[in-house]
Amino acid sequence: MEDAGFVIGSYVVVLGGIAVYAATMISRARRLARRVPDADKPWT
Amino acid sequence: MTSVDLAAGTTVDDGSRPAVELSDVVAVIGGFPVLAGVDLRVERGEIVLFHGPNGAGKTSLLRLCAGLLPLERGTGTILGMDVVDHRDELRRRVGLVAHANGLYQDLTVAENVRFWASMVDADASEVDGALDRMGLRGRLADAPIARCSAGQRRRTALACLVVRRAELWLLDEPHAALDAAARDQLDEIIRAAAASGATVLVASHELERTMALATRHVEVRGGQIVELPGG
Amino acid sequence: MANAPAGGITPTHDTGTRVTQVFGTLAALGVAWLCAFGLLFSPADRDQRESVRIMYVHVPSAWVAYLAFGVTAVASALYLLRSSHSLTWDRLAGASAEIGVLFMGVTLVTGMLWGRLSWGVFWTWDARLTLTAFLFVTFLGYLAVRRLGGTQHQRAKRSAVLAMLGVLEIPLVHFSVRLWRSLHQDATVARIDGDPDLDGLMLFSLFVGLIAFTLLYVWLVIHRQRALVLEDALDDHGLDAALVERRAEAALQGGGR
Amino acid sequence: MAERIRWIRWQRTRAIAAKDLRVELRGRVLLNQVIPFSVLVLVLFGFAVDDDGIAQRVAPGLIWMATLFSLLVMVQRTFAVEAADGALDSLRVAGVDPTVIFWGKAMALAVQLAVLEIVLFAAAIILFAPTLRVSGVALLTATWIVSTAGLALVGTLYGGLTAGIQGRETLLPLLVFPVVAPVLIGATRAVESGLGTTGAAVSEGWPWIGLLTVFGAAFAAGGTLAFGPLIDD
Repeated sequence: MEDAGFVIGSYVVVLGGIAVYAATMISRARRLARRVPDADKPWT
Repeated sequence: MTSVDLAAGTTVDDGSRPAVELSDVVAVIGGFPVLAGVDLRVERGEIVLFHGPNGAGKTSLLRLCAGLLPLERGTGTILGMDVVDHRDELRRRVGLVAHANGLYQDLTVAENVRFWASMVDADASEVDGALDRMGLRGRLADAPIARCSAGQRRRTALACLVVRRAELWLLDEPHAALDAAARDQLDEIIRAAAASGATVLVASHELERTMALATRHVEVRGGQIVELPGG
Repeated sequence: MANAPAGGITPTHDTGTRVTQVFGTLAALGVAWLCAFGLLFSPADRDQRESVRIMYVHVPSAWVAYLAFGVTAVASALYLLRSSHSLTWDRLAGASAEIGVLFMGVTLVTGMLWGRLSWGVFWTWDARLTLTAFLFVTFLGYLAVRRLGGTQHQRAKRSAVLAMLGVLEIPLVHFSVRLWRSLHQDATVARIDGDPDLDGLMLFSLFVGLIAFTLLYVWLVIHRQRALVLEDALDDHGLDAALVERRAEAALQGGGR
Repeated sequence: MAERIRWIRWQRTRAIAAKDLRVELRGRVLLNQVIPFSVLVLVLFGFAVDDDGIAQRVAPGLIWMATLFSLLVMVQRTFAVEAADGALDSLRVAGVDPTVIFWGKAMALAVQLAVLEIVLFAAAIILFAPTLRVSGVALLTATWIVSTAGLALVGTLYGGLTAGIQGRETLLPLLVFPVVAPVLIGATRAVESGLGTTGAAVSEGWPWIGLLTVFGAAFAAGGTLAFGPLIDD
């Protein structure tokens, strides 16, 4: 495929960026969740 | 939330309520509870001395009464007005003089007082009256704040309070950096203010000096009031 | 800060619930389909050849970025206007803005990659790209202001007002850039997304992309919003713990004189 | 009753503006520091551009870039005067209505900005010798007035938000620069039309004046509503 570098690159940028953000954000949320009692979580 | 009373007199407080009434007040700065459950009641015309170690919360208590520190928990009224609901209204009738005197360095003493007078539409006679009362007439009045002594700056700040007709005076370390004569003069000013119906809260380290001045002493520790028996 | 929660029992739940699992899996499926189609099955465009494949990630990213900032603006308005001033709206605004900045960032990057292939230049002062860059920087400022100190309600009010100002600026920037671009009679530059003639399947895939990214956005914003709830709850717990310490301090100092 | 209150508010707005200008006259920071700084920025642009032909063409842009940098310095100065001795607290403790503070300070900033822009314009004429023509004077004056108003309003609004906050030196540009982009675009194009750089006709400038006016009006309204919540805790 022509210009593969740029095309694949754009997919990597988009999905990679979202994946990295999601991973860090959710792991931080999990760490927080361990320190807050369930009573304070309106969604439980 | 600008109250309608800009020109007319206030409509909210009937004067019978105590000057300060705080119950279980908590205030936070940067996550740290500077005030951790303050209960305090001060009647009008009192001169109350707050003393206690550094970081006990004296300054924060004064800033809360001045409506500059948001209430995290608890309730409070100043001059009969709720600290949260009528904050703008109560601010108009409270005066705070702290290390930062709230003055403009480049302006002269008289210009500073005249500026604050224009914020409450006090007329020239009130300005002159305030300057007289603080002994800031003649050459003194035309000196820029930057070149004034600590005593003159303190008295200028108090003159601004007088011209703003503040009913609750909040003085943070008012005697700091003053020589003996200036201190006596300051005590006279505070006594005169209380005599004329104002309520004065003083936060200070200078125990012996202010002991005689105050009608009541309150010790502040760990962000709370620790009442001294008898006072 | 002691990490054993004040509640004593170790909580079981994190920010995930059935709802997030549903959105998460649907989003994952949609993105998988998008990649498969975008990279493999979809035909190359007649004149743009392979570079049109970038469109399948660029357009949905841009759509979600604008959606996210829209949600932030609406949530901020609701926080200000509703008398309840509930912090939920503020946290939704904050979570949505953070995710909006992320998607706006990748939109700009893919836009440049696509521009490089289509016109050989990374950046063109195309009115839409310029507005995108403007929103990106504006909301970076918004996120910076959210981190300033103060009580939760101070943060909420300040951020909401800033978001409203952000909304006020969009038409101003939009018109000034459009007026400015109209002065330049450069070659009729193909519009950024190129408007290649999309046949049925390509259009369908782009549509799947939009749906998948929107689901992804919802999934992210739910988790992020709940994380903000936890952060605020921890602040309150922190405050209770700090209050206990602070009050003990009073007793301690008592021994002095 | 209503006009009486409006009159009183106007008196206080004027008092704040007069105070700011008097503090400036005494301290002379604008004259001794900000204006030299802005002219220096222009000179540095001259070094950077190096080619006289290009310099002449981009002179309008350089004037407004130098103005924007100076705007940041002036905004921080006008609020530093308040915060230095706790005066902003005192203004708030005195229960002065935030809208009055906003308009008072914005007016004072506008006056100082206008003076700075004239000096910068003269410096640019000397340094870059752009084409000058009488027919453009009306347009140039309109640009001068409308852009100054817009910049002063935005500067005061975001200056109030960042006053007294650590890291305001970096937060203020991040907030202000994107917002004043339309003014930079509009004012530069309008001045180009006024001067006739690159053969631009005077008539091409007037749509930009329209845009700048809308910008000013938007931030007059936006600022009046937003200033209170932004500076108040």
